[in-house]
Amino acid sequence: MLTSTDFLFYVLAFISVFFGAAVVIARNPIYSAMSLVITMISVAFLFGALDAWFLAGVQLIVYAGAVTVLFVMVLMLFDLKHEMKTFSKGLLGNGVKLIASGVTLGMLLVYIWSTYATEPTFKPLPPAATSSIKATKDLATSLFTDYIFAFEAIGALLLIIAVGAVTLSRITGGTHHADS
Amino acid sequence: MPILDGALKVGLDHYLYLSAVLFVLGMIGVMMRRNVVVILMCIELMLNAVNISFVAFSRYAENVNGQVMVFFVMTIAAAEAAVGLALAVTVFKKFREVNIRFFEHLKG
Amino acid sequence: MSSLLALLIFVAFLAAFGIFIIVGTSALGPKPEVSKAKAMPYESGVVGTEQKDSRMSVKFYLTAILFILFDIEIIFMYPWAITFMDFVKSGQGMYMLGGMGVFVLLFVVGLIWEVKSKALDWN
Amino acid sequence: MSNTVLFAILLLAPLIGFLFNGLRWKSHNAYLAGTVATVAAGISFLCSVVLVSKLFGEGAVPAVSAKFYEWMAIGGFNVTAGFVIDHISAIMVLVVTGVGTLIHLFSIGYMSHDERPSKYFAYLNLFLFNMLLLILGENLLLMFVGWEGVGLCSYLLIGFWFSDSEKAAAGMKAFITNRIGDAGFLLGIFTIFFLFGTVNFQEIIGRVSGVPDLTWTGPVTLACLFLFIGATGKSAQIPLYVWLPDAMAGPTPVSALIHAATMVTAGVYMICRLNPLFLMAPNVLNVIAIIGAATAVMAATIGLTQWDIKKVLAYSTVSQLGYMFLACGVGAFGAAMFHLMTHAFFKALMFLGSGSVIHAMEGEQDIRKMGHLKKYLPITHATFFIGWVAIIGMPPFAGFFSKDEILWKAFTSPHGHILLWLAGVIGAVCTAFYMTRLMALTFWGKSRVPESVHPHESPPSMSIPLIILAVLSVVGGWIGIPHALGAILPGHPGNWLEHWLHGVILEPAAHGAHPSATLELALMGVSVSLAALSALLAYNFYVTNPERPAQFVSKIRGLYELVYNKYFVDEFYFARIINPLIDASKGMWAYIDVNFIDKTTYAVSDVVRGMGSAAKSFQNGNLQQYAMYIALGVAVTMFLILR
Amino acid sequence: MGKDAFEITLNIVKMILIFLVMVQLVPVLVWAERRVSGFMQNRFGPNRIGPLGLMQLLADAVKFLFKEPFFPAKGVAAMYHAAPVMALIPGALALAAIPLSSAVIVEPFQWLGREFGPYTFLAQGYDFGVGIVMVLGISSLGAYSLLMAGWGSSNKYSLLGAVRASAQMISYELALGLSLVGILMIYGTFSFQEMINQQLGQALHFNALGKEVVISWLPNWGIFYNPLGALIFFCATFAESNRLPFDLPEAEGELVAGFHTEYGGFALLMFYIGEYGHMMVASALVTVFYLGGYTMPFYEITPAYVQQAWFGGMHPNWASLLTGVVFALVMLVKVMLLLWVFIWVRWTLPRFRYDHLMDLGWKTMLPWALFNTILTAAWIAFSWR
Repeated sequence: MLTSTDFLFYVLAFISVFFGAAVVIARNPIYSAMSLVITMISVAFLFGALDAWFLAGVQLIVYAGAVTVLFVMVLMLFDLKHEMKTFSKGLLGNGVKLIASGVTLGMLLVYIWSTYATEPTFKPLPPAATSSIKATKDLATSLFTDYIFAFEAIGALLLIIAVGAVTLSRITGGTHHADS
Repeated sequence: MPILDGALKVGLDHYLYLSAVLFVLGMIGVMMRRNVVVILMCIELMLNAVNISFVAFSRYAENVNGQVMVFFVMTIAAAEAAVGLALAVTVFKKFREVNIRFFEHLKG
Repeated sequence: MSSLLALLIFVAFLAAFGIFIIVGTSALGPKPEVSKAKAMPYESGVVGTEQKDSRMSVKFYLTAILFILFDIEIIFMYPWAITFMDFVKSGQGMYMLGGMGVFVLLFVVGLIWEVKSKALDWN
Repeated sequence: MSNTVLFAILLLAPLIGFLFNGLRWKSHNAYLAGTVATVAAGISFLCSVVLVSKLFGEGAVPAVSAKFYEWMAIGGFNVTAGFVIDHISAIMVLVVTGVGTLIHLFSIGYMSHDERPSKYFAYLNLFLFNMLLLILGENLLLMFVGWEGVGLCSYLLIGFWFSDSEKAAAGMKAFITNRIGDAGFLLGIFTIFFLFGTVNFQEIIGRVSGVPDLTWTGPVTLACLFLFIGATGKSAQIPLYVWLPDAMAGPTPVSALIHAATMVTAGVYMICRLNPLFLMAPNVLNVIAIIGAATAVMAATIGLTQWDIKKVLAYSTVSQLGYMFLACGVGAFGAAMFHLMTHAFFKALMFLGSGSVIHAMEGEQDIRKMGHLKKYLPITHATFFIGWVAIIGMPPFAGFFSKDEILWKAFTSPHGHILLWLAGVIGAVCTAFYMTRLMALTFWGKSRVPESVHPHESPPSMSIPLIILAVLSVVGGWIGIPHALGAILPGHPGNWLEHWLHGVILEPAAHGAHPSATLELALMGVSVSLAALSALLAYNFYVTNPERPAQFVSKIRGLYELVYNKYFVDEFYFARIINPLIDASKGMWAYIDVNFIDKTTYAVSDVVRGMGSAAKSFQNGNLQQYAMYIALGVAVTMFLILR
Repeated sequence: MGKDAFEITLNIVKMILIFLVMVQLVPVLVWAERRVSGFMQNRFGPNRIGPLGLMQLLADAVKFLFKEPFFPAKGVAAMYHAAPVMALIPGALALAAIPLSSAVIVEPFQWLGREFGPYTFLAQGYDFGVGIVMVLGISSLGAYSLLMAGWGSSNKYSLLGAVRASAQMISYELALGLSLVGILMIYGTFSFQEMINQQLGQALHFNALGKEVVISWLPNWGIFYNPLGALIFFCATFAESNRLPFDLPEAEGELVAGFHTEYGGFALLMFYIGEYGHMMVASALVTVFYLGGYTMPFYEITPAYVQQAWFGGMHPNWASLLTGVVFALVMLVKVMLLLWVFIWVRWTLPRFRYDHLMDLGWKTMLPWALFNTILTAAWIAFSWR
């Protein structure tokens, strides 16, 4: 019988696919940004459905709360009147691109169906092994034992990106000639 | 109806279908849209699709590596978005318009 | 799992509540003919030059970028924070401190560079 | 010391000399370079003497050998870098190192004011090293290495004053004709390997089957034929002799060493070394004999008309080599070796003599501008006189014994023939005539020396070798006194050389009665008297009344022109062989190369350029197209994987 | 949600009740603010309608309901109308995640002939394992309502105000996040319930460089472990909810009224609900982290003790219910105290200039929070062998 979790999955899946498509199709980039936010939130809840609560929180904070804010802010920076005109829906007609992605999608779905759907072991969602706090702690310990190098690399990367972004923004010819 | 139940019972494959669909949506977006910011958003979408499959696998395979990977993917995605938008802004400053075509001027 | 369902139901309820109010006020309130002047963007009486989408200064998106980067570094601190006690109790405190020390060092270097390069100054 | 060490020193001394001088090739110090080179040659001479001494005495061992390392091992075919001195190579090694050292000594004086002396001595030492390789090599491949090495050194030394384009051309000519010969020699080695499966001399001789190959296309005949072609190339016989006279462009000691004593005899030595094989190919022996005789006569006649002192000696060398091949052709390999040795002594002597004459005359080589030099060059004249007597074949001297041995074997050997003997005698007569002519025009008669030139005796370092060689020319012949002569001489000296070579050189089966000693003495008498008569005639021609030659020549103008121009052999070669070859290749180039080969290469490059431009359109900077290609790629691969 | 219909319905009712508490508390706060500011400025504040002017709130509510639904000419309709709804959601969601009192444990009982099994009702809307991370995530969504309002009303100033407000919000979110790390290290967990249990029932005890220190007269609250963290966290929440020292974006004097210039009627009220909601969430978080949540400072009073000692006689279900009420009151008192501080600060501190505001966020609070984290880390590493 359709349990609450299944119903939940289908609702969230529908939301994320619907608003995912909206991101691609929306004429006004601001609308696509907003639909991106909604997709992020639904993906966060999907993580929740998979009992990865800490990741759901992080997704909300990082993606929904920071990255998309940046997108919206940058979009507000550009005057979108011009953007609207160059909307590239016209290019949608470009058949090859569609065919390629269609074939890929078809292949992916068939592949997944052939390997996982028929696999009984993956069918029912196994019960959550540990409490979500315990799961988060396992995540943290493994982050600091197995992936310590990656962790340090990420630190260095973020530093570099920070420096890079600032210097990039410093390039002359600012938006307002006054404050360039 | 057992088949329907079977199909409807949410298993790992349902998550993979979802991630596949989102991924392809992102891919189409990247190819179709001409606005750089929208392209970056579609890339974020694709990365999210990957995250879903990561978490789904880690959930069904009962190990935590998948989630750590998602962690890293997120940071990379954020860094990429930051730099991408910085570039988009620089292009915008020069050309008053953020169209993917203007990156062609970077062509050697 | 059930708490997620509860959350979703709650969100639905909130959205419904909000929409109900918005629709309610627009339904209840009087709807006089809106004069052109009234519909103009309110600029405390001064009739400003019509430049709707004035372009923002670079500073804002720069803050947003830096926010993302430092936010991620803080997010990385959370898992460290909650397992720090266990590591200390199990005797590996120094290792954890060291690992995180390097990370925080990079964080501080980034911050100092930001401050020094006057990226955060709002002139 | 053990054989290996001795062999090593023997071989390496000249090599080290070459390296020392070679690395200091810019230095102008002739004495240092000369002494080092001579010492190196001397060391190798001493080692060879010590090694050869082991073949004598009570502990006599048939051959002394040393193996250094495994050179080649390919399947069944394995070649070791090993060296051996047996009875034949003992003679050769002593001759080569002995005469070589003397000539090195002589060169010090001769090359003292040349601007590149150490380069000259380096080449000389390298030549000596290669010659030793050729002689001592225990298998055909090592011999071939030496063979090529000496060819190279002769090219380098002939063209030593390469600034003079004519001398450089002479070097090229020598090298190319040698190469043609070497090709034949190489084919010979291949056929031998095909036949016997080995290139080692001992093994070849061991595997030679007793039955002679009478056909013209049998493997043994072919092998011997090819080897003979190689020999003609190296030892300047009829078809490939043209390079030797032009080789006189090199410094005189070089001509003495290489083009008289050592290198040119390599062909004879090789044939004698493989004499059992050649005996199995009677047809080839006949060919050798005929060519030998023809060369002897032809070269001798040309010698009559030459005015350059070195050219005369060069043609005399060609004719003497003709004699040696005649001896081989009739199966008298022992006589060939004997003549080889004696010829080395007196021919080297005469070349060095001519060297000192030229040195005295400050480079003048035309005998018409010489005359009455015995007054100015007493020692050179005395030694030259001994050489002259030896080459004519007067009894007590070396030339008589070795040449008569050949004539006697030509007459009596089963492979011999009366006509061959007759050719030999004619050759001897002409030799006597032109040698006397040479002696007369240079040393006797009235002096035609121009005033600006005042000849002076050469320094001791040049005259000592002359004296030694003169002594050798006298003594050299006594080791091979024929039995017939030995019987009547007091003390009955036996034919030591025959006994010495008996073990190694096989006498052809003498069918029919053993020829009588008196016949031998009679023939000896005939040839000696004829030679003496022609010498007197020449003396009369050029000393008593100098104008007779002119009258004689006017009578036979046509014949004289023919002989003087060396029967137009060079011109014939150019006209019939070299120029047609060049024209043919030009034609080939114009037709095949331009049309077919160039066209195809251009076609290929055009195709590639076409494909390149087609692919160029992919990189047009449109990022989204790139994304599309990636998507397309993913789709295709997924399709392929999952199909 | 629960195993059977009864539990589910009760849970849903509980959630709605919590939301209504928030919505009702807002007018009380507005009233309190006007009264308190009045007394501070030596005047009365609203006291005409109803006793002490309480009815004033109801009157305002009704007035707002009947205001004219205004929509700016070139505004973006979807954004304009979605903004107020979006303002409401984060505050409510966050509040529902915070435990307001001890859990009510219900043994199986008979009612209307049906057997009802054992339940445990948490005194909070829903319980994620990772409490604080989820709350932070949801509160970070607040920036969107500002941006949507700014963009939707297509007014130059409101857009500028919105962007400024969101820039300020995200900058202080950094300090907010970082200041928590200190206390999280000590508790070692994300879920609020465990934090509160750690602060329950003992005197303040900690290990200073190997020596066990017990201060009997102080309750084992978080604020004594991490005072600097608490201060930074509290200030950052001011900025998060755009409360006074940091309310430059919608300050009347500066940019007309910031992002909600074009709004009127109940939409404006919803923004206020959102703002006060954030305040409540902030003060609830502070109480949970640093002031011991719903526990009483006298350490021997634990929910089990109260249930046993005070309401021993009654039926255990009712006893646990009443303990829940008692502790809910304790929580309410603490939250009210902090809210009072919010209001008090609003009418005392002058407004920051924008660049000072941002400098404060980036160049002082963030470094101090970092310092606090490092300090706590070192203290734990070296003392807690």
